Amino acid sequence: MTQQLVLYPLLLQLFLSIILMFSWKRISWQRVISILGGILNLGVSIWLFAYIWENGTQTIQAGNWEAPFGITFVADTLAVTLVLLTSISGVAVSAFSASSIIPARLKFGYFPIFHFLLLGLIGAFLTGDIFNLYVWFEIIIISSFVLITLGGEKAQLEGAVKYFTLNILASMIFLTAIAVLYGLTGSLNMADLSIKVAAIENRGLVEITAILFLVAFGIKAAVFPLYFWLPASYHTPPSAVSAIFGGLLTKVGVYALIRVFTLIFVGDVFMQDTILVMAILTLISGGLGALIQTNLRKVFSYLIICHIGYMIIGLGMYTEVAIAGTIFYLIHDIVVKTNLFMVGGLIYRIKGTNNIKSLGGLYAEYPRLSLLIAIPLFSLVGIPPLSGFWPKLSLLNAGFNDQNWWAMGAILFASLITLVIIAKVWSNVVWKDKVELPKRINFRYFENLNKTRKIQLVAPIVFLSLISLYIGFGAEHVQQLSTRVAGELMDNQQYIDAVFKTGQNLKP
Amino acid sequence: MLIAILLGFLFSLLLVFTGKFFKGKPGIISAAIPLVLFGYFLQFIPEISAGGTIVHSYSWVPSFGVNLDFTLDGLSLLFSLMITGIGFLVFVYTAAYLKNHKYLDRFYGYLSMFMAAMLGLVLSDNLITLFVFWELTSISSFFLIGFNNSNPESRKSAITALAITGLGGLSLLAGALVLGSVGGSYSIDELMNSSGEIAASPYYILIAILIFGAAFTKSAQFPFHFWLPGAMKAPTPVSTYLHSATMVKAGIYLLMRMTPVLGNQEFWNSTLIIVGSITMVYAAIHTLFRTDLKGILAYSTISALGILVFLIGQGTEAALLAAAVFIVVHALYKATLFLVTGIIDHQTLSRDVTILRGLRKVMLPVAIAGFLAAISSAGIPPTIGFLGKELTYESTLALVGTPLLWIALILITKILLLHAGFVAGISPFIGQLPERFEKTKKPGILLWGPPIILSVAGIVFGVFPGIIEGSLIKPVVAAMGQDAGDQHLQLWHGFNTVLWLSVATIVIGTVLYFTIKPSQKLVKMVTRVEYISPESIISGFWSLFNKFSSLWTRIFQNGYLRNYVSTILVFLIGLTGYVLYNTANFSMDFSTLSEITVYEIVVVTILLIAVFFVVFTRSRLAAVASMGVMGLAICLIFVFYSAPDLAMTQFSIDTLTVILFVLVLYRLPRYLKLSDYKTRIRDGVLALSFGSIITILILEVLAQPVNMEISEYYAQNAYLLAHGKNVVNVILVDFRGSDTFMEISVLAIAAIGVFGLLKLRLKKTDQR
Amino acid sequence: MEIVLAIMIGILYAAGIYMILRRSLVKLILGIIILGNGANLLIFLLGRITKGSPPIIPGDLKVFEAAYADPIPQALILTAIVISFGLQSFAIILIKRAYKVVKTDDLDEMNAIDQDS
Amino acid sequence: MRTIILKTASAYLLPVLLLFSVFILLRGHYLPGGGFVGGLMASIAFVLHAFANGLSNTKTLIRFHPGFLMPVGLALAFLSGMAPLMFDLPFMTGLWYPEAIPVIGSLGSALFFDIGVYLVVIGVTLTIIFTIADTI
Repeated sequence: MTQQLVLYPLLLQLFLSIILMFSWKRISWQRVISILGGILNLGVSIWLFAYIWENGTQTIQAGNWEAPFGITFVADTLAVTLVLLTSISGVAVSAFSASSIIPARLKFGYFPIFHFLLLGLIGAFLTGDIFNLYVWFEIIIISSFVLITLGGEKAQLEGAVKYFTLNILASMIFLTAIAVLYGLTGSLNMADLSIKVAAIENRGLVEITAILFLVAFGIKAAVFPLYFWLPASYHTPPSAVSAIFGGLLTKVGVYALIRVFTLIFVGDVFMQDTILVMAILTLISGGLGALIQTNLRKVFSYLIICHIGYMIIGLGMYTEVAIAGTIFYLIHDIVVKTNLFMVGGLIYRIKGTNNIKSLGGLYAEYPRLSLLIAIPLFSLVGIPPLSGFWPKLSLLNAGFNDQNWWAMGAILFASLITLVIIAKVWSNVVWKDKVELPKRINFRYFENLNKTRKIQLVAPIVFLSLISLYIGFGAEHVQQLSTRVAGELMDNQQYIDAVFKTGQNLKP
Repeated sequence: MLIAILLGFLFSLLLVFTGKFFKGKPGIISAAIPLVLFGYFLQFIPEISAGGTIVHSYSWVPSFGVNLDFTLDGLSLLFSLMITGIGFLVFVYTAAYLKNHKYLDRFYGYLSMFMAAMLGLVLSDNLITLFVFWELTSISSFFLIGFNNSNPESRKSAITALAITGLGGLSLLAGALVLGSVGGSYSIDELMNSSGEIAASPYYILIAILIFGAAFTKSAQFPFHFWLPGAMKAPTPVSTYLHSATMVKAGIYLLMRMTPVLGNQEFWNSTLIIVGSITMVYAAIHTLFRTDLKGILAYSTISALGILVFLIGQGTEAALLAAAVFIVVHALYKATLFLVTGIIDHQTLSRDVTILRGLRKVMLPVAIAGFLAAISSAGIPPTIGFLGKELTYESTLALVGTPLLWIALILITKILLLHAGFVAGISPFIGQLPERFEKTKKPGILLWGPPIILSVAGIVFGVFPGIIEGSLIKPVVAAMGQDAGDQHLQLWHGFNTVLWLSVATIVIGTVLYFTIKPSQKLVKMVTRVEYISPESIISGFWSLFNKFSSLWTRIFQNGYLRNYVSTILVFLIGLTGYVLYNTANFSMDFSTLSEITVYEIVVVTILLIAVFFVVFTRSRLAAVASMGVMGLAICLIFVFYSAPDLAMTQFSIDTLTVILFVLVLYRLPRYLKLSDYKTRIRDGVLALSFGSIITILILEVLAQPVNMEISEYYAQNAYLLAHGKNVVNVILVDFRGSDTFMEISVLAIAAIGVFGLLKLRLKKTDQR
Repeated sequence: MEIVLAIMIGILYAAGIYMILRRSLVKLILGIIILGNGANLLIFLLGRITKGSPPIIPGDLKVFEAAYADPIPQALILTAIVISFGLQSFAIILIKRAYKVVKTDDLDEMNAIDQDS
Repeated sequence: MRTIILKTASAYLLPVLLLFSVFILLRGHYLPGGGFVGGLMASIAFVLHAFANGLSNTKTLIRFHPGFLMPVGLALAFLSGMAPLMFDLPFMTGLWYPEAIPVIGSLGSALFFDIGVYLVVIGVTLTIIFTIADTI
């Protein structure tokens, strides 16, 4: 029974997607199902997380075929943490979508696809099989294609073409990499691969395979110089969609990089150096990009890239402290970035634009809302003791232990530039006097919404802000979690043991 | 003690929800908080002056070694009393100053948040905790400078201040981390014990530079000083509290705190002396060229901070004593002058010293406060300012090396500061009251009370230095690891060099005051050389940096999809090529390869021809048809190599794809020959190198041994356990059923997407 | 034969990439399809190929007695083919829509959004 | 293209092809075939019918929107995957009816899963093609 628990979040999302497809045209049902399902899913995820926290890594073999023959699902601490975060962001965005997505989009399958996307994310985090991971990735990208194009406006389509092409390219490279790996080892189970890849003598070949994975996941994670699709597309769909994209989609890439480079391709100095250089350039390049944007959501998009650097840099340094920093940052970033794009959406709903030059006056009109917005904004900067600060401490420490001045410099540079950017955003959006804009006809301004809709827009932001406050002030708990995850990742034998010790009971 | 610190934060949080109540009259109630805290800290004086320290420790994030360890010793006590004492007066003053401001509640919120942060800063024994509070002071300062948020100048200054202090904050963070790693702890108390090891470590210079970076930016040292005059855009209570009495002293506090850990080293001392002296002279000269009262005060504050840095740099017992006294001196007179300026501004709506005259007639108490502060600033006995100045000269005279130079510099600074103090504190009140100010309303007691209290304190402490000597000043020196036991604060030291220097200062300064009057002409003079000021240089650098950012971003994010693809491929090819080049060891075992038959060659040829057509044909229809042929050829390959299921699927999917294409394509335009010859060659080379890498990779992998363990398990158990004979199908629906499940989900999602893309048309009339 | 196939796959990859690098949307999709086929054949080839012995347990046997082709790559390819079919059909419709809205087949004209807006 | 011959032929062809597709589906566990190919065959049969008789005729023939098959198929697959959970077995574990059944062979949850695949594939293909044909 408890072993089954591993798959519950996944099965629940699948169930929700199917139910939502059945209620195709009944959008008010869909809203209710999505939010209630999201809450239920959050409960299940907490349950799973608590269980894993108590009992350590659990695995389940789908189809009851013992590893490495069937598809293994592995719930280690990293995976369940990310599942939990997905559920948190998921439920917030569900509620946000219920109010902010226009009925026309809802009538064309927004909610089913949204839950398919969550399904894909959860599956990707839980799976212990590399080809299965590919399949989950495909679920994620096809759902994201649909969400990004739904509505078919010009900007959306232009962005979608780039998003589509580069993501497909990544998938092809991923598939190629899997093929090579299978050709070398005859296996697809990641724990099994870990053992078999370590035994391969031709290290050059292993390195090339690792590069293929690096590029495939690097595109998804939006690392320099592979991130182009992101600034081209993230600001085009509705904010709720950007929120889930910004919060989780790139993180799947980061997750995959972490998983593959801590489990399968371990201890390759060349690869680590490459990752490190990419991370440093990502920090710089994202920061530079964000500095010059004038569209709020584009600023946030570039900040996503910039901050991906923090996570990758820890992976590049590859010490326990560094990985702990990466994990902490990952946890913080998922919550804050989701929130940030919802904030962008809320501002859009209030003003009818996201152009920084036309925004302003928020402070005078909505003082408490401004304060609320301050939480994600300044958490993002990492003003201590808000959530973004702590992981930087780990990363800087790790950088110093490695005597890696470049890494330290890049981390500090990115922090400073984020600070300046957020100060600018704050000054322009919140402080500046209101800019009189022509009223848009047929636009549902925030002030004209009824109370339920308003709550649906604001409550998710409050919810996620509270969580990021918790991450900041309860940093001890999160740090313990991150350290534990880092410990598990650095010692991949634990993962391997967990995969192979279970599933002893063969088919009846 | 935790509660004492949190009180301010809790109050500002409370204000978010009960703000309405504190707008208007009841606002003054909030002043109770600093008053209570002031009382709380006063009670520690006996214990501290007896040489004790009070330590409170709370666990927070032990995993990082970050704890809320608070230590109250002489140094932190002095600062705490200043923070809460001046805080109280500023809170009271604010109640009148911003009486009808619609955001008074927010102002109190930020102010009490700042106070709490500042208290946390000076009480923290843990470097990281100190950093946390340090950043909080920067942020509160950001909100306070930008408080007049409609004013673009105000917003700009807030950002500049945040950027500069943020830079310093990061420097502090890095410094704290390195120091923590080298010294083995973040606890300042423990670090003091290992100061020898730290000084001997190769990172000493780095640590010192990083700490300097923090202190110099926060305490507005040259060349980072320019944010402070900008910060004067904040309402005057803020300038009083943050930008003269407390926050800018955080850098000074840090240097003093670090003196027992890092001090007494050549690098430490000389850097501080040099930077401090440059700052004090540079800023003092600048005061001559201002006509705005707050501008004058801002530069004189910078200059005073320079003096403090200069004194800390000297590092001797006498110098530290002088610094401790001067902190008190400066806090008292400068806060007074700012408050006075605020009153003038508030009542007359002007801060221009060239037109303010004779105000004593309308605001006598204010004039008294201004006068007392000015003479304290000038160091005229019997003010405490005199004590401070005497001590400064005394310690500077004792400097080894070239004392003459330093004496000259400090003398010039003091003279110019005297001038500035007179201009700010005396000149608005003397002379003939201009007509336009005759109707000026008298300020209320809430306004003039605080400056009077502060300025009178300056005289009282000057006459009876014993009040503060043992209780406040000496414990400060003790906290810095020096013993100032035999030094005594007194007005009369006898006829010595120091006295003559004092006399010279007062005489020359007074003469200067009567000869040089602030005027627009002087202001113009300095604007002419503004382009070489650090501010212009840094802002020039900043705009250059912005241009670079645009350039960089435009190069990479240029909007052309094919460039994105090319970049990714070049990256991939570069990396793999590099590895292949380094590790290439071709070994192909030809015996395991299968033979080549005619059929296969025919199929492969057909496939390649089809591909050739797809790539080079000018007709879309031909391309699609060739596509179909290619699919069929692949289908045949699957048939040849024992994959009937694949062949069937490939065939059906190929058919469907062609149908789709035909349905869609005939609405699309003709191909255009869009790229030029060169581009095509370049792309061709790129594509071919990628293709070759793939081929080489395949050949290398094929040369590796095969591992069939898993497929053998499938083959063995497909029928026995999974009841099927078509192993591929058994894998699909059973062994790897989850894959298949997700794959049909992908299909379903794609279908929904297609449906939405084609049917959903957002109209202009749709609700957005 | 493997060498011939390896070269052929290399050519498929190259052709796919070359097509993606063109400016036309239609060519882009064709390129993706070619690339997908290349990847499928790559899996197939790297799973080692065997002639004339499909992985189907003959009529009355319960386990294989003779050689058989590795079934795993085949299953993977099947999954991959179907997934690419889903993606391709979506892509084909996407270009149709994009053409209708943006009114061009030229990718270079679809760069308004990367600039500031 | 829409000749009388094709029309009449397709009228007969449709049930035959559908029957064949079901056959392909069912034999999948033993011989080449299965839910995918079966589903694709069935869709091609409908597409052929649409070519011959016009889209609207085919639509009236099917009566409901083909898209409806997608959730139905997914639900079927989901149920067959969830069934083992009742016996405390992991998701997707094959459950088998002990007796063999003629034509199909052993009856098990995998078969229902395959039927789910079959339905989804038909639903997807027809939705795509019909929608395109609709909007052109």
